[in-house]
Amino acid sequence: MKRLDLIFSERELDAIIKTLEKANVPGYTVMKHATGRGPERVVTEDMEFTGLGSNAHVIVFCEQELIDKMRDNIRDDLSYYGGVAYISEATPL
Amino acid sequence: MKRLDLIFSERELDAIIKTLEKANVPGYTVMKHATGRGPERVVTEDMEFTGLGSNAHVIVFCEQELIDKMRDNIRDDLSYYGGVAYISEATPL
Amino acid sequence: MKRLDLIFSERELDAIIKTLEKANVPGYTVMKHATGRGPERVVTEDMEFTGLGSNAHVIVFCEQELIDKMRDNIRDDLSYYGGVAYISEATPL
Amino acid sequence: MEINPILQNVLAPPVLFFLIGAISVLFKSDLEIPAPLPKLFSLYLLLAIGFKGGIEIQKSGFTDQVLPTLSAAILMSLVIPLIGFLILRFKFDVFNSAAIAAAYGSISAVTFISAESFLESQKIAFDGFMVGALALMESPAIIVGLLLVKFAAPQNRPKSRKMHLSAILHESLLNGSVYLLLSSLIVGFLTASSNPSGIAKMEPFTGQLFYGAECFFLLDMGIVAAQRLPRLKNAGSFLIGFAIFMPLFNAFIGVFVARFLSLGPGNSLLFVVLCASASYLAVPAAMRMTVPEAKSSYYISTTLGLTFPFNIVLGIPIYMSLVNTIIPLSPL
Amino acid sequence: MEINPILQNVLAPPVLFFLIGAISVLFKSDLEIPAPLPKLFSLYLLLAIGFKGGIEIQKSGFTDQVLPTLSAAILMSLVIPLIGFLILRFKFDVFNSAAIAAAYGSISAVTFISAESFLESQKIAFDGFMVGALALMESPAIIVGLLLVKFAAPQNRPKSRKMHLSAILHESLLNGSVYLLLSSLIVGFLTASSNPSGIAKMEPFTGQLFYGAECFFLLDMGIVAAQRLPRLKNAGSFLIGFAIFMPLFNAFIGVFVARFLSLGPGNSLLFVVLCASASYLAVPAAMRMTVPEAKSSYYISTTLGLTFPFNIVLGIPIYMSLVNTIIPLSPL
Amino acid sequence: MEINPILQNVLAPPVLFFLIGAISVLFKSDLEIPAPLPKLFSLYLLLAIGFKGGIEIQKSGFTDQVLPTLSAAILMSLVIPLIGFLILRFKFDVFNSAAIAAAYGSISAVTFISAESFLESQKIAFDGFMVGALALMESPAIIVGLLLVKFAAPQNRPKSRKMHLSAILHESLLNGSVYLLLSSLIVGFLTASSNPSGIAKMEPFTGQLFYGAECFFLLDMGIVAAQRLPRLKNAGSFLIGFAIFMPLFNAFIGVFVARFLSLGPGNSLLFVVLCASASYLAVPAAMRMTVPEAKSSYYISTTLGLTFPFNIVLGIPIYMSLVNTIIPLSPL
Ligand SMILES: Nc1ncnc2c1ncn2[C@@H]1O[C@H](COP(=O)(O)O)[C@@H](O)[C@H]1O
Ligand SMILES: Nc1ncnc2c1ncn2[C@@H]1O[C@H](COP(=O)(O)O)[C@@H](O)[C@H]1O
Ligand SMILES: Nc1ncnc2c1ncn2[C@@H]1O[C@H](COP(=O)(O)O)[C@@H](O)[C@H]1O
Ligand code: NA
Ligand code: NA
Ligand code: NA
Repeated sequence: MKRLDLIFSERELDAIIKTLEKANVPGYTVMKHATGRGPERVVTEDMEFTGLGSNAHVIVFCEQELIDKMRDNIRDDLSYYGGVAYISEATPL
Repeated sequence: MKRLDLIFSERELDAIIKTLEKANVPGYTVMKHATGRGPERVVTEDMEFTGLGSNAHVIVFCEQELIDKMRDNIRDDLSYYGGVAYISEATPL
Repeated sequence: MKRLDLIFSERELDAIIKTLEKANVPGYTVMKHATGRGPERVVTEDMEFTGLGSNAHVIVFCEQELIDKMRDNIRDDLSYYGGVAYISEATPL
Repeated sequence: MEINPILQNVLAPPVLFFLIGAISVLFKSDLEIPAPLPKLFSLYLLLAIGFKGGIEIQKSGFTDQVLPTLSAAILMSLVIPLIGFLILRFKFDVFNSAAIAAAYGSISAVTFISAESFLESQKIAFDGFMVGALALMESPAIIVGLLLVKFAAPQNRPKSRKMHLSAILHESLLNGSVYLLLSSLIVGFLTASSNPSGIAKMEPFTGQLFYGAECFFLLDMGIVAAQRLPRLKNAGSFLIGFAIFMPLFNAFIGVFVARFLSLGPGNSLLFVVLCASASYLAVPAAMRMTVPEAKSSYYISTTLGLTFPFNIVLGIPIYMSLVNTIIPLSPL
Repeated sequence: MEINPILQNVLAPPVLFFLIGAISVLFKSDLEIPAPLPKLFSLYLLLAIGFKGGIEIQKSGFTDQVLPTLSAAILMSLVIPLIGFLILRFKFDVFNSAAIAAAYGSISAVTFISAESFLESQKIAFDGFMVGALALMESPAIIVGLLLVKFAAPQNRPKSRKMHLSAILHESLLNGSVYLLLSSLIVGFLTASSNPSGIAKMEPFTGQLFYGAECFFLLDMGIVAAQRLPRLKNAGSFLIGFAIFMPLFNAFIGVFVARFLSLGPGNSLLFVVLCASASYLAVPAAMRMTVPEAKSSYYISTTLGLTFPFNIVLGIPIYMSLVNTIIPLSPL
Repeated sequence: MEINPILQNVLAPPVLFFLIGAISVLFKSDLEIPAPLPKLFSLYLLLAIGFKGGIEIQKSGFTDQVLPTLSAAILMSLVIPLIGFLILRFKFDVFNSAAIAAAYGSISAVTFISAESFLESQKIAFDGFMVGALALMESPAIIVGLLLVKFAAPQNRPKSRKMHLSAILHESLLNGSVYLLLSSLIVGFLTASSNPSGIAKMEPFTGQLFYGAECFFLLDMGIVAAQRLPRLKNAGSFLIGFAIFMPLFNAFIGVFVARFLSLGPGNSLLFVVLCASASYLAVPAAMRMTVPEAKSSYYISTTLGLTFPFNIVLGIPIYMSLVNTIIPLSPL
């Protein structure tokens, strides 16, 4: 089993969830209000009230094959506003 | 060292923390206000003000043997409202 | 590629970010409002309005060598108020 | 039924803000009221409703009408879930039927205050003790719902904990929103009886601010309702029909009870609205806690996505017409 | 220009609270207004401005001045971004130039209400319909900005989605803050025309509370501005100069347009302030959504970190002097 | 001491809401006021207290009583931590003793406003300049606490950073809550002296709303206190005793100082309450930052879990009796 961590602008959240749903992931978890810095952009808390939007952190536990299926779409989504996606190993309890 | 990720309804938080404390985990971290979807349920932000409760994400860094000790109790807690639990490897810095 | 998870008092956030920036990490993500318990202290939600400060959870995806570079500084930061730091494996999508 | 009262209702600020919220979702605006702001307004409204209600009850004292009305209110919140349960069992299992039925037996405080605003704009009098009916109708439906599960459900609920009477009472009386409303009511009552100067000092917060805060909250409710509505499609047309039929049906029973109690038109409307409204705070929270077998999206999407908007926008003026038609009829 | 009006402006509570916020950052105080509280105040201010504006417009009706003023306002918000774009292109690519220019063509509602407060404290009259100008000036600049990108940008934007006219209109009209302001304006208008008793009931929330909420919000804006300002250093001195020059330049054009329209001193100041202020809500949100190639830290740090504080603290009294100097001149 | 004032105090809305909050925890209700709403009310109260206090100070001017009273207030906040430190050292190390002692030398603004509400309900006059004493008593105790650590602690604090005087002053004066109170006081003062029309415009926000917001905040404080209380058990009975004994002891000293200063009964009560109350905002935040060796659960649980509720519910009327007994005695 894999764990997929996605961090990106919350304004892209609907698109990412659509991608996840299309791949039939068994589930996902969304945590909003994340801030941070990437190679290009700084995301700060004041971007919440201005409507620029802070980051969302999405966790997906799923099989590798699902990740392979989604890879291109997710990369596409993330190439627009930026964001990162990492995979690690996870075992169900 | 292991990392245990638990995601479940915040209404179950007290029960889960009791389980963790009973197993004498060295510590744990709680992040609330998570939303998401699992095999059966969708958890949305409006469930916060209605009192239905959104999800909590709990992270525990501990030894494998502690996880083995807690396994049954956690599964029990999660079987009620649902939720997921995953283990991965982690090394202290 | 590695994933570094740091959990510590948000009052230490500026110091930690300075450490990260000095090591030239490619990026980092900050999630505030985490609560929890460690070996010594309990961090609860009411510590937010009192100004004591709750915890921040910082995630950094970077190479092992950067982590080695930061190790001492981070340990130093965390030795003051406490906090935990764990490393795990991660592969870019 | 004239079109006029409906239009008049729709043109009141609270309803307009509700519609603005709903339309923003329809048009995919990114207008958003982030958590926990809706909780702030929800807590505030419960506190203010309770506090003002407690003052009113202390002021008006226990008139002849109070006891019969409150008793009838409790009775309605016991009977409605039973009827609802029987209807819902045609399509749903015991768990879902009980949970949805309980929601319709209980009440929505915001629907109630919308009805009060409507009466005020129509200059129709009503009594402060009706808030007592509101407070008393929250819990009994929860108890009925949980008893239905306890006795009608298969003996062996694999995923569930045992449900003791104490747990049932706990969920129905100590649920956050029930507790805040009831205890604020007691605070209001005590303040009015022993500390009347406190009333004036609270007035700007609980009184003057109320209407605006109601509007702000309804803006959010419009957003929430419009986001919830599409999810009802998955629940099927039976449940969609139920979410419209049930309030109308309950209103119909309610208006005859109101007439039997000889309530004036204002109190009658409030009584009818209490019967017709469905809970999206206390009951769902209690059901999620105790009946995990029921799908929360069923009971929350029906009440929040359909019944609530229906009552706010169309229901209240419709019920007013009903009251104006039935109440003045020659005695039974 | 006398020093007096500047000092008087600085000594008003909203500006003082703004300065307190900024100073707290300077002195590294840990004073913090955590999210989403700034959003609460921002939503509240937009709702209240819109609602009160709608009432004023309904009350004043469409006088002779209304149509020319509103038309001129729209015109300014179309022209300013074009000028800004030409200036910015000396240093920046199409994407950044268009995004920054659009921000300066649009408006800042809080700068506008600060100007209103200033006029009130100076006992200078102004008309309610100017809120209409505020509302109408939010969107056109967004449209201009996006059209500039559409037509001036390299045909092949690798990282970007196609930008249809519908997307442009969506972003400019259904952006959360534009939508809330416009729709609250409509609610205010409808309330005033068909439900005047609703005005009094909203007054404590949208009226009496307004000034205090403005102060609280400005406290946060002071913090935000002072945190943003240092990041402007990375953007270079050209942009820093632009953030001060552009509002002055726009004010200068604005005051002559106001004179041409024969606006009184109050309306003139508001018109000038609309021209001089830059958007940190609607435009940045829309640009982030549609022009990811532009660096958000450029357009948000200039408007929030420099132009906004400049206008609030120094700009408004400077523009007042400008108005007092130019408007009374013998006719052109 | 009659029971009457205690009961009267308990029956005031703020105290009743505090008790409601505490009882909700006792009965395991799921009533919750999620973060950052408590922060909103806490910020609001500090801003409003400061602003109104600044106006009062400007209005009353510097009478004969002002200087001696303010000096005595500062003196008390320097002496109390020293006494507290000596007592606590019987059981605790230097770090914990200094941190807890500092909390008791400083003040709780909400306890102060509860005392003001109590005086108003008893129709006893007091002076606006007492807010100056409140503001001046926040910081000195922090300085004393940090100096105690600097000089009494083992030279070699392994886990700690060096503590320079500048850091001590920074923590004591630029701590978020100290800074907001002080600067709002200055804003109030400046507004009253140079912009009196601003007072009326702020009044609905900082004045009329205050009492209700206080109630809402106390509802949350009741929840927090009741959640904190059980954790005091781990701290041992010495600390529990200290949390009740120390306010009574400080009140006792305070009332004699008040008498020496010839303060009237209203000002005397406020002075006594400042001495008796303990800080749960400024001091804990500063100590957490600079003395990580001290257990935050000690100093925050005593002040928030026991001393604060004790003062709010029982302390204030007890101190009033004390004042009524001691102050009128024939001169010393
Ligand atoms: N190396 C990294 N480690 C952790 N988070 C990152 C990293 N790089 C980017 N992020 C997160 O992803 C967001 C978008 O990054 P970017 O693509 O650079 O705009 C940032 O705001 C961070 O929250
Ligand atoms: N595969 C998954 N990956 C990430 N989060 C999940 C997954 N499945 C469930 N969750 C989370 O666990 C919560 C409870 O799931 P459930 O047990 O289906 O009710 C969901 O709301 C999600 O937040
Ligand atoms: N074993 C652990 N697993 C997860 N989180 C931990 C653990 N130990 C400590 N923490 C987090 O780190 C914070 C600081 O811990 P401490 O250093 O004990 O004060 C705690 O409040 C927890 O949020
Ligand atoms: Na009902
Ligand atoms: Na402009
Ligand atoms: Na004290």
